[in-house]
Amino acid sequence: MTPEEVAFQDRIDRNEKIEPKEWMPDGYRKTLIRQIGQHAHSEIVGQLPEGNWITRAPTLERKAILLAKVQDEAGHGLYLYSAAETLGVSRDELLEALHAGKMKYSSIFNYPTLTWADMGAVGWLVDGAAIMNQVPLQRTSYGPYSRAMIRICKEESFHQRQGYDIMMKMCAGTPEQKAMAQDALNRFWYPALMMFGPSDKDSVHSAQSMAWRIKMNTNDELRQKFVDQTVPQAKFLGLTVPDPDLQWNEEKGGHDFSEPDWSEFYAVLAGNGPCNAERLGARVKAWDDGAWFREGLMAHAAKHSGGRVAAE
Amino acid sequence: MTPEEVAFQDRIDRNEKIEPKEWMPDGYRKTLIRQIGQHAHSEIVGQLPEGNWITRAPTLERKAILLAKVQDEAGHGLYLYSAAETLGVSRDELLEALHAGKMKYSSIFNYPTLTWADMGAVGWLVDGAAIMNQVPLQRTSYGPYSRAMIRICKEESFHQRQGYDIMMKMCAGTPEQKAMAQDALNRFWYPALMMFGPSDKDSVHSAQSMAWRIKMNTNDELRQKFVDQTVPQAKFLGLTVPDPDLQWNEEKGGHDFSEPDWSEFYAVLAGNGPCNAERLGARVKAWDDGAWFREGLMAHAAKHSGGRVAAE
Amino acid sequence: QPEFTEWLQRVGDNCLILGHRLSEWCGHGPALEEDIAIANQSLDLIGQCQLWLGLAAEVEGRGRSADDLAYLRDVLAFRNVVLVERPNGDFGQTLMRQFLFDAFHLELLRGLESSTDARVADIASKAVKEVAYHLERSADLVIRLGDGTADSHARMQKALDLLFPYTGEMFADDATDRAMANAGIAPLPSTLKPAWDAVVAEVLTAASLTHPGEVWQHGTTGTGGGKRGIHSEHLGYLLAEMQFLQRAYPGATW
Amino acid sequence: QPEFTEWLQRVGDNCLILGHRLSEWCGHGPALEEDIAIANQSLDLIGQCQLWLGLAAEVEGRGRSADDLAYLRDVLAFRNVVLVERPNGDFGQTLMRQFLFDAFHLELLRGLESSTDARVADIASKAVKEVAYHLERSADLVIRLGDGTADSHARMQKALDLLFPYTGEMFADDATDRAMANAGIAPLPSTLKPAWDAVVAEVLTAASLTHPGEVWQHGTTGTGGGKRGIHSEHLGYLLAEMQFLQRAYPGATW
Repeated sequence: MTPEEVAFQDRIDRNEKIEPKEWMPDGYRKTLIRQIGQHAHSEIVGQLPEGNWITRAPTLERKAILLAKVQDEAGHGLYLYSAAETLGVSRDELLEALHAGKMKYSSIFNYPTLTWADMGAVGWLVDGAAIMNQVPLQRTSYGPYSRAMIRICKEESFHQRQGYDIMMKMCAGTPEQKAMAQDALNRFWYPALMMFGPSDKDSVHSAQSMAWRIKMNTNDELRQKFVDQTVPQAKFLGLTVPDPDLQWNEEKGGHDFSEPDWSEFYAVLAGNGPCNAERLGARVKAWDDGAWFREGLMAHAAKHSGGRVAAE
Repeated sequence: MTPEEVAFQDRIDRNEKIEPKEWMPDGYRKTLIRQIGQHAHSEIVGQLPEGNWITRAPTLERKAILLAKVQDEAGHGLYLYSAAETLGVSRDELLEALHAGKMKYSSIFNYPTLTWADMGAVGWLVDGAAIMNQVPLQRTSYGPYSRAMIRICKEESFHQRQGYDIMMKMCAGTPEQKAMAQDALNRFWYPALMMFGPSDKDSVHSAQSMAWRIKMNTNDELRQKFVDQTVPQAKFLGLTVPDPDLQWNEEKGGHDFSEPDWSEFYAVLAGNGPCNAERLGARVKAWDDGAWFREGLMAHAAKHSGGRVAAE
Repeated sequence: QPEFTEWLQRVGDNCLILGHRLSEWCGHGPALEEDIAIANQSLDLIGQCQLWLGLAAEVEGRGRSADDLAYLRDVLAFRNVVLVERPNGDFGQTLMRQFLFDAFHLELLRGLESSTDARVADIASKAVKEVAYHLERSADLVIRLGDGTADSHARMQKALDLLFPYTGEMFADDATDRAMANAGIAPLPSTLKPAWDAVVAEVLTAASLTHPGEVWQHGTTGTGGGKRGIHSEHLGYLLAEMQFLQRAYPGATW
Repeated sequence: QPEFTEWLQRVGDNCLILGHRLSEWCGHGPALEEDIAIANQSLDLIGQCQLWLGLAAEVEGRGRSADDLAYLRDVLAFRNVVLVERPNGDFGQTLMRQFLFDAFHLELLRGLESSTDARVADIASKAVKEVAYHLERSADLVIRLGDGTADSHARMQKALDLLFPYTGEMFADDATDRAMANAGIAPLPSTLKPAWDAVVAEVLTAASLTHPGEVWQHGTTGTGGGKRGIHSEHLGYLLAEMQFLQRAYPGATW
């Protein structure tokens, strides 16, 4: 390590926040750009599975709640792209990388939402898993990222409660509704467990990120925490977690549970999930279809930049 | 009249059929092309209002019946374009004129189909009015047209019965269904009366067409016949014809009835019906979207015209 | 009373159907900021629809709820103008539809603030602030896109020409409207036209768009028009989607 | 018995959903002849679906009808392969989907002609003639368009690449399939693959299209796949439209 790097690591170890204009190692910057960018992409791609049910929400109130939620996700995307921009990469560059398939988004969004119960399961399990990841990141070393996370976490926990509320209504509803809820849990349980990523005990990459306080916990720690939190919630709903080997382990003070099928994880990551083509296709189409709109606004701003403040 | 014209008119007056290769006056040819072309266009544009309910038909049997009916209309289009082609105009030329707005189709198809009862009303009233026009045309002077009409009339009367059958089911059904049926009659009654065109007592054009046996009855005759046929059918259904002045006139042996709003007729004709833009737009889009398909087939046929019989 | 219910459904259905159309954009907008803004307007409109249809159900007095009206009426019972059920088209068409409606909507709500019915006045004074902002935004975007690139100009002109024939219905008075005006509940729609004309003319000029002039107006003659329940073919599809769960699982709680 | 009902729904739902998709083209085809031909195939498939779902309802013995199965099941209860619910796309995608399915469908029906269940054999021997003609037609068009213009070639290749990952599900055996095979009711799907492979290879060669090779196949691993009721997001929209009247007016006669 160079003296600069040592000093940088000391600041991190003292829990100081790193701010945009300050010196940082190249690797730190690059890792953050990748991580924040992927997170931002996940927010906007994550609009799609839930967006799929906005026009079919069963009541006006549910429609409004879901729409507000999906809108919040777009807002989270905004915060995060802004945080990434402080590291010297523009939103358009990040989007270009997404559209070209060079940057990823969370694989969970490559699963379809097939019934209204999925709106519950996504809120409960997917937002639940996301929060598990994000809460510690409020204390991450990079200032703008940390502040974005603080705003996002507040809203996410609200979303998770809304999701759980949908599940409660479904489970207290008709037999068909209860069956839908169980089916949604069956389909989203393992994909939710996959959200924490494969076990990272042997990953050098993870170790460096943890030293930099970009990653705050191991994937396995978070997964365990998620299972321990979620299992009693499922019980409360009267639903069965689709894992015959799930049981409480008194000794370790947590549940034993089955690993997800990691070959499925890698398949989805490689582009072979049920909805990869549709999700990326929808984003690319929105971008391409909107080109004339963005260009129109820029042209107008350019024409009038003398007289009035540029609009973009 | 030239001697040729006199001889031609004599043949017509003797009820002889005129065949494609035979001499005919230019006006006869032109009028026929316009009339047969418009009729052909009406068949294919007429697919759209009923096509609008194929994917929402209430039972598998109704779906099959409706689909078969709309398919028949495409078939009628084919017969009629073929009949027109014997007069020296190609199907593509006729379609081009349709798409450019230079040729018309029956204005009735510029009204929307809003409920399933409209599938009944269209069959009963629109096909009913069409048959009223077409039955006499089986005896028209131009051979290919007459033969096309004979084939078409057979199917049309079948369609009309199917439409009436839908109305019967609706009228014998729930109060909501009966209300839908009444609403459909309310919306389609006057447009159906308009299908015969304005009174043609003063039209020279009509007189010539009648002399040529291209037009067999006056518009008013056909309209009267339609009303007299339809009113008892409505009564049988328990529906009210939306005309407070409708009543039986013993003296003339027919019903007195209110004229439709001819200003509406001319507005729709001028392109201002509720669906003009949509109907023509749908046809143009189908044609444009299908260009690559037609060109692909032609290119293939050209490549293989040596070895195998051209496919088109 | 039946006229009041009828009229409340007109106001509420406009919000419901336009709000629904806007919600179709969610996740597919041309820029993140637009995605958020459109969702916001959709939310405002759905919120207003809950109030208007809630009041409609209350006035009707048959024990129905706003949700019952939204999810259990079939197409002939809807009372929105055809303009708001027009398909989204490209984003320019969505914005133009929004502008043409917002300009009407704002005038209407301003008029309703002094309604003799306190409940109507209450809802209006809540909604008027939201809608003033909608209009500000849609007018601004129409101007910027009309006066943007040649392409954006052409798209906005096309959108205008396409949608303008559906604006007349908003200002066509009928018996229901007259009953509301006589009771002092609502302004006569035709009285809102001069103010709307002025806003539209001003914005179109700033946008360098050509006013379509006196063109045919759907739903203002004969028996048609969404206010009288005669819609376009698009509404049925919208409802089939929107109402699916309530129709498929009658009586369930969500 | 439950396996038999389940299996009959798979066969019937394939016909229903593909027939429905084809019917969406009616009035919008690229040429009049195509419009008619596609409607014809749609009619054949809907007719077959009535027989298969009718038998499914009979075997189930709960007093339901083919219409009940078509119109009153929600998305999780449908058993068609995901391939047939794929959106129509351009006409090339519709034709490619049709070809890939027809080639499977014909092999299946040939196998079913010697079913130990006489009712199954009866339906199959009626349907096999129709489907032989479907395949003849779709294969011919795939060849002509693949070997047509550069544009038509590119579209067909794109359609093939897009749809091929959904073909594996047709040949994936599961417990239901094995139960049917053991009872002699139906051939094991995987046994139909060699014949399908041969037809596909031959037609793609004649069409000068590139076989996608061993690509990922959806619904063949894990828990997904339409045969097990895990569909794409497209099916829900299709059903909302298709089932609207039966859902909105329960118990009515049409």
